Amino acid sequence: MDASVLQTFTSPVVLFFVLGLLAAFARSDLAIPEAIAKGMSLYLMAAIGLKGGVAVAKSGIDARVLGALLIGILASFALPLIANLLLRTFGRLDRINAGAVAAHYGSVSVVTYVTAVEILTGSQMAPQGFMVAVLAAMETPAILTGLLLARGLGKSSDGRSKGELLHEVFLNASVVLLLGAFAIGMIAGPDGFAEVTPFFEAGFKGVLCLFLLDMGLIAARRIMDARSVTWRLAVIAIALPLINGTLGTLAAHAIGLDVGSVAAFGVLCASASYIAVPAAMRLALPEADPGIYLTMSLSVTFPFNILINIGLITAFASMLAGGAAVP
Amino acid sequence: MDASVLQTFTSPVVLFFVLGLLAAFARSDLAIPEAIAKGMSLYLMAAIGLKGGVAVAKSGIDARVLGALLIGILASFALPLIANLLLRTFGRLDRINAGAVAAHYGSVSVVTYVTAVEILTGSQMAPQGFMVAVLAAMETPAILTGLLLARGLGKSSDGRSKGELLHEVFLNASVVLLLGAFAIGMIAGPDGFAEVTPFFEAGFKGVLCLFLLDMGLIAARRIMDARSVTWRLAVIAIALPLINGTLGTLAAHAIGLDVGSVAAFGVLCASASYIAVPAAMRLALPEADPGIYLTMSLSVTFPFNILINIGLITAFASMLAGGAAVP
Amino acid sequence: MDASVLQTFTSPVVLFFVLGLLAAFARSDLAIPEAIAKGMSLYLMAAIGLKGGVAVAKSGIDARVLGALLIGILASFALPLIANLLLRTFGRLDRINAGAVAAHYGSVSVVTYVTAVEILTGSQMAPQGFMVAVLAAMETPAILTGLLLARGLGKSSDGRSKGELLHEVFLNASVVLLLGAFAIGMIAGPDGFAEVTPFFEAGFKGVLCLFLLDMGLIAARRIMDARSVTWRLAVIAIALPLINGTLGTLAAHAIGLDVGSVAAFGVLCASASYIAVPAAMRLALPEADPGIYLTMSLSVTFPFNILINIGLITAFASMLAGGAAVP
Amino acid sequence: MIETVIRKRIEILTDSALARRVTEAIDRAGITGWTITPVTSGKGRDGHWREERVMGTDKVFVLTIAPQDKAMALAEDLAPILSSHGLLLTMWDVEVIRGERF
Amino acid sequence: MIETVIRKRIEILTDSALARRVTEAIDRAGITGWTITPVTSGKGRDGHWREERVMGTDKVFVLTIAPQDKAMALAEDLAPILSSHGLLLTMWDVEVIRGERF
Amino acid sequence: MIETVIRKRIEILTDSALARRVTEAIDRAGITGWTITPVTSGKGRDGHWREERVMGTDKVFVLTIAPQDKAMALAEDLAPILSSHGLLLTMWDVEVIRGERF
Ligand SMILES: Nc1ncnc2c1ncn2[C@@H]1O[C@H](COP(=O)(O)O)[C@@H](O)[C@H]1O
Ligand SMILES: Nc1ncnc2c1ncn2[C@@H]1O[C@H](COP(=O)(O)O)[C@@H](O)[C@H]1O
Ligand SMILES: Nc1ncnc2c1ncn2[C@@H]1O[C@H](COP(=O)(O)O)[C@@H](O)[C@H]1O
Ligand code: NA
Ligand code: NA
Ligand code: NA
Repeated sequence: MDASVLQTFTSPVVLFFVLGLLAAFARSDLAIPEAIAKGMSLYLMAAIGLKGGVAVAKSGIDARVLGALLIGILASFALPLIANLLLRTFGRLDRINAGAVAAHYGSVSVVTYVTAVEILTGSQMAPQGFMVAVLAAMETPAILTGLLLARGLGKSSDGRSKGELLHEVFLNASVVLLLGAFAIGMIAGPDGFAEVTPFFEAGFKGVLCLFLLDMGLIAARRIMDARSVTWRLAVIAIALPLINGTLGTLAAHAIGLDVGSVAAFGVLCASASYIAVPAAMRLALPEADPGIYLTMSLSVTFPFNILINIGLITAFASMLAGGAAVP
Repeated sequence: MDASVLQTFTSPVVLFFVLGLLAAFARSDLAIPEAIAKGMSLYLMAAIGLKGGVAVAKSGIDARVLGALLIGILASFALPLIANLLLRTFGRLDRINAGAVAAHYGSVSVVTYVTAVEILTGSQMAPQGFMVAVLAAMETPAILTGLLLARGLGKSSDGRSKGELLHEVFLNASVVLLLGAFAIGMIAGPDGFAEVTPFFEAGFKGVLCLFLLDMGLIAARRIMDARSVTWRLAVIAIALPLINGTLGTLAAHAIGLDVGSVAAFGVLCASASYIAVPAAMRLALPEADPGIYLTMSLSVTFPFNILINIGLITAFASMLAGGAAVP
Repeated sequence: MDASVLQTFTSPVVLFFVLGLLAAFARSDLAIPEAIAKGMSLYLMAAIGLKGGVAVAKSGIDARVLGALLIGILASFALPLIANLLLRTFGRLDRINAGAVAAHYGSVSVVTYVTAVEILTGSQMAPQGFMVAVLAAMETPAILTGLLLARGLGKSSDGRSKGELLHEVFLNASVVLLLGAFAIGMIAGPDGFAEVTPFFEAGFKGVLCLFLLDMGLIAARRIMDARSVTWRLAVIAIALPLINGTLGTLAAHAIGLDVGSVAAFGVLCASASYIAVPAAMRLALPEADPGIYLTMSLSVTFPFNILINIGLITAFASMLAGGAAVP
Repeated sequence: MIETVIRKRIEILTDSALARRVTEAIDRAGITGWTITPVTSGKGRDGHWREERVMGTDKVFVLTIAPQDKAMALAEDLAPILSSHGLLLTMWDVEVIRGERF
Repeated sequence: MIETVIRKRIEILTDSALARRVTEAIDRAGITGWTITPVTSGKGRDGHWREERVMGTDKVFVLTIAPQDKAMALAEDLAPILSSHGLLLTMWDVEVIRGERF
Repeated sequence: MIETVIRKRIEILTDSALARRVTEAIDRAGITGWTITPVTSGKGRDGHWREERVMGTDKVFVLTIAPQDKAMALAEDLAPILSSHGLLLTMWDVEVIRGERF
């Protein structure tokens, strides 16, 4: 366990995140232009989509892949229920806000996943390529559960039909880009991918460094301005990744995935969305307070996952796999 | 012919363009920040300018190079005449709009050219480096013909002299960057270029992927909002690249270029500008309707060239070269 | 000497700067989006910080490093005094503006340094990695001297305490990013850095090309709009880099640095800040005229250093080192 | 002497995710057009926010020029969701040339 | 009590390719300055457009503060090309401090 | 019929390095919020400038909606530094809905 945790703290990727946190806490004016941040996020999604598609083009689709997709979708639907329960009781949130927050914890964070993959690969436990498809599949189901929890089966507040909303949600930029690049990777295959490798593979880790620098800045600045997040909510924002991560790791182990993919699935369950779901919530539950759900997912859960929980989950997955903790 | 066409559809570059089209038609909110798109376009122009200049530094300038430049400039001056005829008769456009559209079809599209080069290189028919100079030389003459067609020899509507206008047109960003980078490539030569190869060469294809994703999004969105383009104009937007492509291929074959350069010249003639010329038209013919010229060149001709016409022209050039269709 | 100067003029990096100057003087509309320029500048600072940190992780910290840091800090404090004297007498500037300009000439220009490193490396005289730390250390002391010269020990005009101001100045983006990346490089070491090498090392020179293209555009456009810079000030903007460069080269030679680091230190002293210091002056001396200090440092001193002075200083350092001029 | 007419200029600050809700309301009110301009950051009762396009919580200004009656129709239409959606609406009279277009 | 004076604020929406035409007219009218702000997207009779800087059909706002007479001179100067160049001009009265500057 | 109230809309053009000075003044005046929008370029007595974020001399608009008295307090507060810091301040009356928020 210590080894994984240490591994985390000498990775340049994580160190740039820490630099971002420190710079913002020290009130430095360091900032990444938003167009650059958006561009890096598109690049990262295109790159992991492509890589996953190429990997599946090589390995083919089998029962294991379908099993992983299935538990991913189930987890995304079900995990908001746990979150909602905690938020309504211990967290003392009203129905609308609890539903909105719950949706974030059922969905996933692409950057948390990517960081975990980098760390796992550094420990010779690279997860399978199809896990990218699982990632994409887990993005949206949680939004449905969250909406049902917040509002039941009724119409949305501004009289738009659920159908319109679902269209917007399911065709959001990150799902389309992830799955589109995944399909391109499958069609182009290893040969086609070879041509674009220098751009999408060689640059990946460096871009991730700068992107995490920005995430660190944003996460820290947001928590310094935060008003709506009580200590109860902060506790939940730490408890949920622990609970969801444990459940996810166990489930993936149960269906017989390799240790790297087990850890990756655990991280997916532990992670909370801060891109696709917030945008969907502004549309579907505009009355919910972004000050609550963004601060919880981005400023508490995200750093906790990056700095600590990825290490914990990796160690737990290794343990389940019968091995000792990673070297 | 089928082989070239298939070659087209497994190239990641083209697949990203198709992804952009599909995402926009499905009304996804996927979008590339404009600063990133502009940055990628500058990068692509600097990179092809450099590469062309280095190639000419190696090969030297000979009669073949001058011949290619000459037919390029002639084509750019003359092709708008064909376009104008079709637009005024079959297309039923008024004089101003016909002249504006015609200018686009005499000029060239940098990205169409670059995509063709990638596809040709993939089929072992890389065009010569000096074709980049031809590309740059073809950008602006068509603007003059278009203006003459639209307005005769008179003054522009807001009383500016032609001289001022020409200054703006000939020093537009893409001409300056293409020719500037070309000159730098010639001065720095292969050794100087080696230092910047990782950036300008290795990343090129990947950047082109993301740029074409954006072009797909923009082309599809524009056609969905289009109002001013009739079916007659859409037919012309397909006919012109076929006609101009055929003429260009024949001309380049006649002056004895290699098969790759013949195909590349055909593609240059077939392509329609959607960067330099629209900007010039806003200045010189502000009364012309951008809804017509942008939609035709960007949303009809550009996709037609990328998806179909590059394959056709390549096959035609191979046929002329006496070979069978490409393997 | 001629060899170094020639070396300068065939480097693509410098050629792109010249292209930018020419394009702007010809009134082309070529422009780099500001978000891209900002992104490139962050990238360059992160990359040189990392590289420097890795180099120090390898070499360790010794008396030579501390000596270089010390003369760097002293130079940054002291050089504004020379500048101020010239500006108040020959330059005929008032106290506020003289202090503001002086601060720029005590501080350093990251891009001038980086360009010098590229040119020195091309001549097999790469400076030591710790010089990046010297660069970072020299950014801010000059601001203090400049403020004292302009305003004495009193309060700032809008009643803010010096403490607040110093906080803003010392945590400015470039210092934080340079030193943060330096620390990350030291912690991650050569192994950690290897993972991100393709991004931060391979792309470096290409990004520098595009960044200098932008700097050329901005420098030339600014001088064409300039009104406040007299011929006296222009003379000073050429004299100061010559004087400061000579003093810096001698000092670095005196403490026994290698020839590459001696030249690099000379360039640091010769260079004038146009990022950190102007931002600090807007805060601390808003009455000073940016038309003076930006035009002097960015449009006169910066091009003079890039095109001529780096070559001169390199030749001088080689001479001091007892060698002939560089081959 | 050119002639100007008086129109209302309405500016609505909204989350960009909700901008389409606003422009649809403008279209419904029969107004001829609208223009969207970017917003960098702001502070309200919810605390400070910054450019957060990555997170979909960034904001934009939607502005539209309309005759008095259509402007009022638009304001009526948006009024119920102003609070729930956190919109900020201001309007004032402006002179326009070519008034027949609006 | 600070003193304010009344000036006209004029905002002109224009293609960025044509912005120099507008700022030259402002200079011609003897107005002391102008400021350009970005525009993201819009809809008019020509249909919807988006950020299209790549294609040179993007737009910007040019705004300028001027005394009544110079503002009118500017409007007169621009009137003939408003329609042909697709400009949109609005103006209204504002209070400014340091009025002697405008 | 919805009800609107009259408020002052104040727009201040400032160097972005100085924006925090302005927003702190707004907070001091007890105004509920502010919004910052980007500026691309401009021309004043100092000559033309462009997007110069790299150099920290770029500008932004800070805009705030406030009741008359607070708006005046803000203007008084900023008046002494308007010239020295090169700020440009304009204000005018606007109608707002949900006026109790401002
Ligand atoms: N009523 C309006 N209110 C605000 N902006 C408008 C309005 N009508 C047109 N525009 C803007 O002006 C541009 C050109 O309009 P048009 O000339 O009607 O195509 C549009 O893209 C909008 O950005
Ligand atoms: N009359 C004006 N109208 C609009 N903006 C102005 C005006 N005068 C100055 N500005 C803006 O204020 C900035 C500083 O002006 P100045 O202090 O005169 O150099 C300029 O760069 C413009 O952006
Ligand atoms: N008085 C105000 N003046 C200008 N903008 C405001 C004001 N109050 C709020 N805003 C803007 O409206 C956004 C949301 O405000 P609120 O709904 O109060 O959180 C803020 O982030 C600001 O951008
Ligand atoms: Na989750
Ligand atoms: Na053509
Ligand atoms: Na210096």
